[in-house]
Amino acid sequence: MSDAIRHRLTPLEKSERRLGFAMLAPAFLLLAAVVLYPIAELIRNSFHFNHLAQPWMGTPFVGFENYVKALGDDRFHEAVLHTVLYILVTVPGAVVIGLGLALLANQPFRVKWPVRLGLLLPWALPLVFAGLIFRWFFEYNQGIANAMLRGLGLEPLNWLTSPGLAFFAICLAIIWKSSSFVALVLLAGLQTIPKSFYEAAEVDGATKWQQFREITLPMLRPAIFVALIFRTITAIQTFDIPYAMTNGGPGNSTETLAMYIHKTTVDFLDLGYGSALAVLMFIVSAVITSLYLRHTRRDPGRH
Amino acid sequence: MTSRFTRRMAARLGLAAGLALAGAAYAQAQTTLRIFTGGQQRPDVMRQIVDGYMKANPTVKVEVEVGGATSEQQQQYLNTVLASKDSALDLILIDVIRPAQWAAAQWAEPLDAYLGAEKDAIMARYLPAYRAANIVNGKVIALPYFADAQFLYYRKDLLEKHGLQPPKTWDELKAAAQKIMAAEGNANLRGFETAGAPIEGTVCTYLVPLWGSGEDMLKDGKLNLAGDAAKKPFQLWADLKAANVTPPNLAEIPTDRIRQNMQAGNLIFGMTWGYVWNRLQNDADSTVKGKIGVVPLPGFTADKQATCIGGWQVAVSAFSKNKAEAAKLARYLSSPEVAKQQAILASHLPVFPGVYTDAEVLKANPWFEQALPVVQSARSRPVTPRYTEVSEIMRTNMNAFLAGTKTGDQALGDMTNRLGAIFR
Amino acid sequence: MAGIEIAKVVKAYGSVPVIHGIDLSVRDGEFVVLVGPSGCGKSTLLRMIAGLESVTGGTIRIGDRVVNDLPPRDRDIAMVFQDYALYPHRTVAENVGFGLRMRGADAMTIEKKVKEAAEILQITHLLDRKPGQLSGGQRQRVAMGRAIVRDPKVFLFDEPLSNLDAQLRAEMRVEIKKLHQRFGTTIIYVTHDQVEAMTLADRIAILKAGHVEQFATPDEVYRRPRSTFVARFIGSPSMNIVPARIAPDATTITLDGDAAVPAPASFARARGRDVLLGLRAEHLGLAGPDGVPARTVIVEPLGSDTLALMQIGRVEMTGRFPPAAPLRAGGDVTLRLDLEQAHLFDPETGLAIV
Amino acid sequence: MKLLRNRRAMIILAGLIVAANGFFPALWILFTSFKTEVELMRVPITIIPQAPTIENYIRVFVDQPILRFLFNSVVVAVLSTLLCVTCSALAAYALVRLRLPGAGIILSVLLAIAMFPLISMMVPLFQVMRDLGLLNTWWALIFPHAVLSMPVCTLVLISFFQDIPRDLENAAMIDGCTRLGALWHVVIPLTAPGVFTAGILAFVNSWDEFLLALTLSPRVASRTLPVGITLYQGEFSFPWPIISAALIVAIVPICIVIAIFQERVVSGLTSGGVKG
Repeated sequence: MSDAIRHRLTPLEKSERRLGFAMLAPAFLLLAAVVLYPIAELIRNSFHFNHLAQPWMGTPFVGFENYVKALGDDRFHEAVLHTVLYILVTVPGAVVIGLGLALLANQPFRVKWPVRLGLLLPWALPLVFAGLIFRWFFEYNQGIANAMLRGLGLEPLNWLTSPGLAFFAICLAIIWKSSSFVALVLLAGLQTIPKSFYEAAEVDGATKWQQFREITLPMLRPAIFVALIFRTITAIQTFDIPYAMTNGGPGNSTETLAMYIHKTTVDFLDLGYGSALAVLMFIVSAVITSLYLRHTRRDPGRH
Repeated sequence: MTSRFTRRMAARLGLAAGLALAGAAYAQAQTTLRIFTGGQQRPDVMRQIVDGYMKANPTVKVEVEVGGATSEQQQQYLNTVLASKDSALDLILIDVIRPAQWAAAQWAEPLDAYLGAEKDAIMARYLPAYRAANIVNGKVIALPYFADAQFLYYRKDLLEKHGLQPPKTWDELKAAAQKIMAAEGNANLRGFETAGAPIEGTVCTYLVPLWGSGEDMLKDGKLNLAGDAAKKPFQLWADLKAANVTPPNLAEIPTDRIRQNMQAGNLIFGMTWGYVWNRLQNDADSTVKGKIGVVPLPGFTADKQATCIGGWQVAVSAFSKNKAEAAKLARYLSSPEVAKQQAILASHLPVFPGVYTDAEVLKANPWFEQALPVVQSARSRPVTPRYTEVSEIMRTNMNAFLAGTKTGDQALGDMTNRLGAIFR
Repeated sequence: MAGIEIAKVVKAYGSVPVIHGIDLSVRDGEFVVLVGPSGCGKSTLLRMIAGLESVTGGTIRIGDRVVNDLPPRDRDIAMVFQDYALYPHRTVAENVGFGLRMRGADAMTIEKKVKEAAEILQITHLLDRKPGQLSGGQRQRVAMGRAIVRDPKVFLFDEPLSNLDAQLRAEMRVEIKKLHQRFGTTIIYVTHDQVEAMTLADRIAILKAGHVEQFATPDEVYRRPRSTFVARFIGSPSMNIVPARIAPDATTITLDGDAAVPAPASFARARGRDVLLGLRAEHLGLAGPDGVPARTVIVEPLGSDTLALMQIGRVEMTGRFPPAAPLRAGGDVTLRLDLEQAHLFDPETGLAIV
Repeated sequence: MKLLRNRRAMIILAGLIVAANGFFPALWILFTSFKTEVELMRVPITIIPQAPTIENYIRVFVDQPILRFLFNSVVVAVLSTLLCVTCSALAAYALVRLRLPGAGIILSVLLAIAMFPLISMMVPLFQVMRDLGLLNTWWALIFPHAVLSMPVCTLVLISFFQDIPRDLENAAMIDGCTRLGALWHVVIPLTAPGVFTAGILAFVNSWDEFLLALTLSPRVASRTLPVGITLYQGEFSFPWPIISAALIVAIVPICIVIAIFQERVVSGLTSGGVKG
């Protein structure tokens, strides 16, 4: 009997559901039109040998060979390691800085646009150019970083040609660029927190820090989650900034997974292997994202 | 009142006439060819050239499509278009390092059939390095459009001032640089720069000294980096760095920084491409006008001097729907007349030795006289369908070495390992 | 205007049933209050009438139309929500006029009707404000304005007064009653407050765990509760319900094995049975020496009268006494139990024994 | 009084920090755009241009049809933003409010799309656009750009839609709205900051996008700004002063967009009272 209840949808529910799917339709139609075929191709390619510079080899099916090759590829390992390091540094970095910027920008300014603009400019600057600008800042002779060191009477540093410093410089650029996006999302979140909460806390004698911990942070959780998940996905795909700043150098010491995929497919024309790398990268992203999603689904803290 | 009316009337008539003309041109043009060129290969000059061609061949309409400025961007686009076997492009300007790859990928239509019996005669007219670069496995893959090479740029004024001759060996270069730097006492003045960033030019930073020792990277298609000669480039750059002739940040120097430093008067010797001469000579802000000379790059001994070639070729797309017409246009673009036109309009180095000595060309580019022997001594980077991988291996290892993250032996070892997998 | 016919209505979330077959027939123009403790399904039932919840089984008719599958907008109803649900980005006038606008009324009509409604509710001076600038009572009036302006067949109220303080609540209760008298529209009103239910309703439906316990006039549910549940729920203070036993000859009733009190003749209907005896506070009184001895536990003077908790043998009962009654906590008194007015319930089922 | 003034000062300081963080590279670009290359190469470096020149700006407008690029970028960014926000809002609403079976899976699929590296999809993407006949039209960029931003927009909108009390929509539906009507009349206006945030995200993503623009829309007539700007650079050379000037030209429209929208957003916010 209870089964009968469960499985019968009333016409009203049916029409709600129909409406729901109809509302999802535009998004999925767009996705299907644009990326369905490319993704299918990508996955198909990853199981084939397909090297455009060696067309005489044909495109035979090779099963998991490309994947096996990746597992034994030192350069792939290094690229993964670098990517993970970038994620570990720049994601929390951007969230912390972004949160700071959002809090600062959420003050009752009389003139708001310079602040808004300052918040958005890093993000409005195309990635490649942000990378190039920071490369210039860290340039040995004409860079601001070394100019300051010289001004302090210190020896100039080889920012972009020693692996540790280059990593630092790149992280700085990425954080600068991406904290803007984080700040934007968090600012929007901050503005939905009712003032009355703070007034109540104020009355209760909470310090600013306590208000931040007890009201702002919990209320910001959904926004922080959105920012985190996207910052992580984009961090996994880190490409333009290290590409512009060091092109992966010195050696391959700042090369990321996305850069290696780019090189493999665009420069080396090895579509098969490149596709396998891309699928691996996708799997890693998917795992991380699903962890995020599961974490938030468990989260009872909403409202 | 009337004047406004007549003006409007005239404008209408003009528009009508324009439409009529356009219509007529459309009716006549039976073939449309689209040629792809990078933003930096002077598309404006290309347009002038094809305008001339269209006047002579009224049944052909040629559109010039300008791609991204850098060869990276062009490659990104071209790879996508050609991997999709798209017929949108008929002719494509490609870098001299590409013909082998294009031949292998079957993106370029071999031109032998279109050249017919004249093939050998036509190919014989080019500088030997370009003839070699464009014939892959006996097939003509592309026709040279204009030449380029790395030169040793030097400060004529400073060398003369200190009684020095342009160096023929690396030792002479080092000695000259040290002497001038010591004597000038200018903290900003550097002895020598070459590309050290992980970019294509850095491949030559390894190859030029290798050639300068009399060896080559490949011998009969097999990797030839086992001998002592393979270590020499590393030793050379380590030596120059230790002697303070090269700057500490060599590993971050891209091609154009050499030109900028030279132009600012901060560099005695620079190893870089042909475009630099014009800039040094003609830019309003150049501090070294008339003070620059070019010679071939040094060797370890004077008889082993060698230079990297560059330059651009016209290939016919294998997916073109008008291959015969395209091949005709390619032949035109790769003719001495066009080479001369380019030399005068764009200072592009000709691919025909004879054009260098043409009076009009020399009048526009007096330095071509010095450039000719350099270009004639120029050599090709390894010819292989997987050149991009080869290049990438060489430049990253060279860059790591220059940055000091790998020793010469490590860099050479890694290089040999990975190159070995390609040249099996 | 229209009546509402609810027949065998069932609601389940997944396989969990929350409403098990409710029948309710609301007459045209009637003011019906759904009352019950939280979780009894009263709000769910209201939302099913509104079309905000789907109907798992049974039928709901408004007028002579089965509305089960009609979306809310087609049911010609208006609803006032517990938290008012005013559109914060619109002014009061826009809020009130929104429903008319959505139904394609022209601007003139909207303005006229909004004005009328505002005058009735005395919110004319607020028309240009946004909800954020209003007090709770004002918002309540706006929410009602939004409902009446459309002149719907049925008004639905979902605990509309629960966010207001006691005084405002009493005030608004009167307003709502006035509105009903003025428009005569059928109203279904959900509350958990029995005072609201008693004061407002023509008929009250008392819900318990997904079914209707009793559906009758306030007087009826007060005087003839169908079960201990209803008896306890309606009336303040709650009805005293104590275990008792009626003698086999029905002449006496024994409260929890203790004092035997003479039973009225009507108790014969339960002779010899264990029962639950229900007695409202006002049916306890002070008596002479022949009364039932009791001890005063707590005294609550209310001004108009005084409530006192009495210990009678082993049971406690609350009584309502005149303000001047000589009561003090801990004092001994004798009581008169007006058993003619008492209710008898079956201890097993809790149902009234009639 | 003193406390008040201090508070004012603190607020201004906060604003300055945010502005400085965002502006310093932009200022560097601005200054560089008025320098000559020789000055840029000078050691020690200069910050403020010593001999300002507008030559670079002249070159920007003379060398390339930058106004055309600007126009293309605006059209592509605006249309892809509208498309993206519309699709995302509908999807987000369906996922939040209409108890759909498998909503979690649908959301995951949507997010997964964002995780495929674009670089490795260029060839098939090109083929799709060619087969649709869209190459070198604005649409070749509008559709992929909209897809690119859709996951983030959807997630942002979901987080905002969840905050709207259901009864507001119920009230609207009883007042005569359809679901879509309630979304349009009530939910969207109330989540204006979220919709704006999503819109700005989509707009800037499109405005910055380089790789697709380079490949799918390579002809001058449909080329967008980021690709156009790289045309000022040479095979070897990177003329910072001119490119800086071009970047300034590219950034200004974004600033205008922000300035225009910012008032609207702020007013959307202060009307508030959703939870009050």
